[in-house]
Formats: sequence, structure tokens, C-alpha cells
Amino acid sequence: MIRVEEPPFDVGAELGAFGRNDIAVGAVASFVGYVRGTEAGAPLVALTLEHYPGMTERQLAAIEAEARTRWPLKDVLVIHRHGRMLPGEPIVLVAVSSAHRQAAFEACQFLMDWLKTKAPFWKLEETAEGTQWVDAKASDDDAADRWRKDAP
Amino acid sequence: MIRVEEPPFDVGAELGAFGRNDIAVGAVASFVGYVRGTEAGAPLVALTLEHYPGMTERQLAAIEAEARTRWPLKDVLVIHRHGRMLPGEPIVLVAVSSAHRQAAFEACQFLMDWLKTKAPFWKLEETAEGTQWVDAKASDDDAADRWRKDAP
Amino acid sequence: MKLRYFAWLRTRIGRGEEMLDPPAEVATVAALVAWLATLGPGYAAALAEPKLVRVAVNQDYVGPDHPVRRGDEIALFPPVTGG
Amino acid sequence: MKLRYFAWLRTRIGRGEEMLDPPAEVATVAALVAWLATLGPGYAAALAEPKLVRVAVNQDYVGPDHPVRRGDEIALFPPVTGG
Repeated sequence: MIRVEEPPFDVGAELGAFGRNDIAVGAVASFVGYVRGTEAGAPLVALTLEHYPGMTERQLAAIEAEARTRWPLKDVLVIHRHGRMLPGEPIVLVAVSSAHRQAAFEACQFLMDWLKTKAPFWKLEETAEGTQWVDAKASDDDAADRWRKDAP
Repeated sequence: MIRVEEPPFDVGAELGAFGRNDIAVGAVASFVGYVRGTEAGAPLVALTLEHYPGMTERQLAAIEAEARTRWPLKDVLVIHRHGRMLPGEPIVLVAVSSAHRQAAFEACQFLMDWLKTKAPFWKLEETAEGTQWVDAKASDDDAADRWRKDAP
Repeated sequence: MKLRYFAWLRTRIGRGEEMLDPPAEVATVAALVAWLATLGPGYAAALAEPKLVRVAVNQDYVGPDHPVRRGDEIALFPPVTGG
Repeated sequence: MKLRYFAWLRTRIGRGEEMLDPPAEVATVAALVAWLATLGPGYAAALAEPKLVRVAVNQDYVGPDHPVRRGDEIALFPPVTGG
């Protein structure tokens, strides 16, 4: 399931319920990204996530579909917030269930890596000095490139 | 923190609270292992985890310490149950927090892989046909071997 | 066609979306970006480094040679930074 | 020395722990395992495949050449299957 929404979500409630409907689930891997209190040493006042409504959901659904072709997954949950959020609040949650742990781990990491480079979100940081758009990281491209299936 | 205990734990409560005490946490990766309802096609009645009290805690603490030398981690939580448990119940939880996602993901996977091959737990499966000790998997050894630091 | 701008492309151009009717010879993404850069100083600043500009046509990522047509929704934005 | 057995080693040997006093020439883990295998049919069955037997001395994994001493806590068990 893909959810793109503005209000903070309840990490414990989401992860406590995830994957519990299927007795064949042996493994749940999850990731939660939080707003850090400092960026490059300066205290962060807030983080605002802009996104491209419509394309966001479309890209996230495509990323989930791709993960399901690569690993035998049971449930997939992606929650990504947009709008303004404060330090300590969750930004994104990805959870994956499978019969076995390796599939769950790999798919969870794949979903995060692809989401970071394909889902149309942009971070705007707000500090005492003002606001600044966050630059894309080369390390995120590298992480996503690990999952490329090159033709032989 | 290492916890070796018998009663079921509350996955939502554990993961909802984890890493929330530190505003420098940007990433939480976690894994939960559950008792599956079938093993090799046969319905599972229960799973009993035997362990070596004392050595278990010692090995898990050593595994956490090793992870902390390899990645810049904030919190680490390992909960591993022993005793008899029913399908759908959680067996093990590993959660790792860090400033960034790559460290959290890798450390979480490392902890599970090493735990699978070093922590003295043994699974006894109970089906309608009786009980049977679970054999160790070569794939678990392979997974753990990925993290070996061979001398150059 | 409908143009949409996000993040610092939006703030430099000064609007989030607009309807535009480029000349007929503007038939590809690359040509569209080049034409947009001539529309004013905000556009020129936003599009000064074309390699930092990502383009989606009808909500799918496309490359510079992709055709653009009347009726398309075309979005320009910097490399994404979500998650 | 104190011996401890786990999982199917325990069920085959028929007890979880015992105090034993092996002869003085039993000075290593390998020698101890060989000597234990002579104590009875349960021991022999449990230790029939020494490569399936893991050994911890004082709660640390050790290899076959590790010394064993009076006062040690020595545990024998199959490859672990937790998690």
C-alpha cells in the first residue's frame, strides 16, 4: 500500500499492525526516516517536503511493483509525508513482509534507494538563517545504481 | 540494549519508542521475525526456542559491540525470546538507529546475520506429527560470511 | 501545454504552473527547455544548468529527445531529495 | 568440569548438564568429545558426527584444539538456529 499524506503518522501503530494478517509472514523489515534536529551543525527549525501530486503516487506504485517482481513479498507499506514537519517527526516509512528475511531486507532497502532517487519529493530546510533547498546526494544515486539490472 | 526473555513482546510499542530519545537520529532500520504458521507445508502447532542462558546474552552483547565498531550507531535494540511460542507471535526484534540510512540498514542486517549463526538458540518445531529440531541452514552461514573481515 | 515547476525551479521561475503555447518547432524536451530559458531572467536562472533539470512528461521521467506535444503535462524539477 | 548439552545433543545424551572428571590425558576439546562418545550409547549417538558439534568453553566458542581444564564450563550443542 502506498500512502502520501501530510499529518504525522504513528510509527508504533503502523509497524505493530503491519504483516499481521498473514500467517505465512516470517520476516518484516522496515525503515523509518526522521527529521534530524541539526543539519551540517546548524539547528533545524523545520523541514518542508514539496512533492508532485499524482506523479508521486504513480512513481511509488511503480517502485512497489518493481520490488514485487524481484522478491516474493507479502505486504508492502510505503508512507511518505509532505508539507512542513518538525525535528523528531517521521518523514517516511517503508515496511516489507516476506516468508524469509533476506527478501524482506533486500526489498526494503531497494524501496528506500529507489524512492530516494525516483519519487518526486524535494526537501526545503528551515534554519535560523533562512530556508534552503537540499541538494541531491551522489551517494543516493550510487545506492540506487546497485539495483540496476544491466543487460548481460 | 539486549533483552532475552520469554513472554511475547509488543512490536508496535517497541518500535514506536525506539530511537525517539535522540534528535540526531535520522534513520531507524528494524527487523522482526515471526513464527510462521506452516513449515515445509505442514501446519505448525508451536515453536520452542531453547537457549544457553548466560552465553546468549554474552554473544548478543559481543555482536552489538562489533556492529558499533563498524557503523556510527545511536541506539541498538535486540529482543530475542525463548520458550514456547505460537504461529504469528514475534520471535526476535532487531532495531538500529543512526544519523543516516545506510549505516542503519547495514548494521541491522549484520546483527541478524550474526545472531543467526552465533547466538546459542535452537528451534524445536511442533507439528501434528511430533517435534523436530530445526537444522541449521547453509544460507545463514553464507549470509554471515558476507561480513567477515578477511586479512588482506 | 501545461508546464509545472517544482522546488527551486518553481521559486526561480516564480510560479508553480502555467499554460504555454511554444512555437511549432519546439518538438522535444531539449528544445522546450531551451525555449523556456528565453522567456525571462527567472527562467534563464532556473534553467542555467540543464543537467540539473529533470523532466517528466505526463508524470513519467523522460530524456531530452522525448517529444513534447500540445496537451501534455510537462514538469521541470531538480533532482529529487525525498525519503 | 561442568558439561552442558543443548538441543538434540541434550535429548540424545538424556540430560542437560552434569559434572564429569575425565582422565588427565583428556586435555583438549577434541579429546574431550572423543572421550564423551565412549560413555554410553546416548553419548555415542549424540557425538557420532563431530563436525555437527559446536563447543563453547566458559561461554565462548572454541575450536577442537582448545584446552579443557578442571573448573571449566564446557557446552556441546548443534549449529545454532535462532533468530
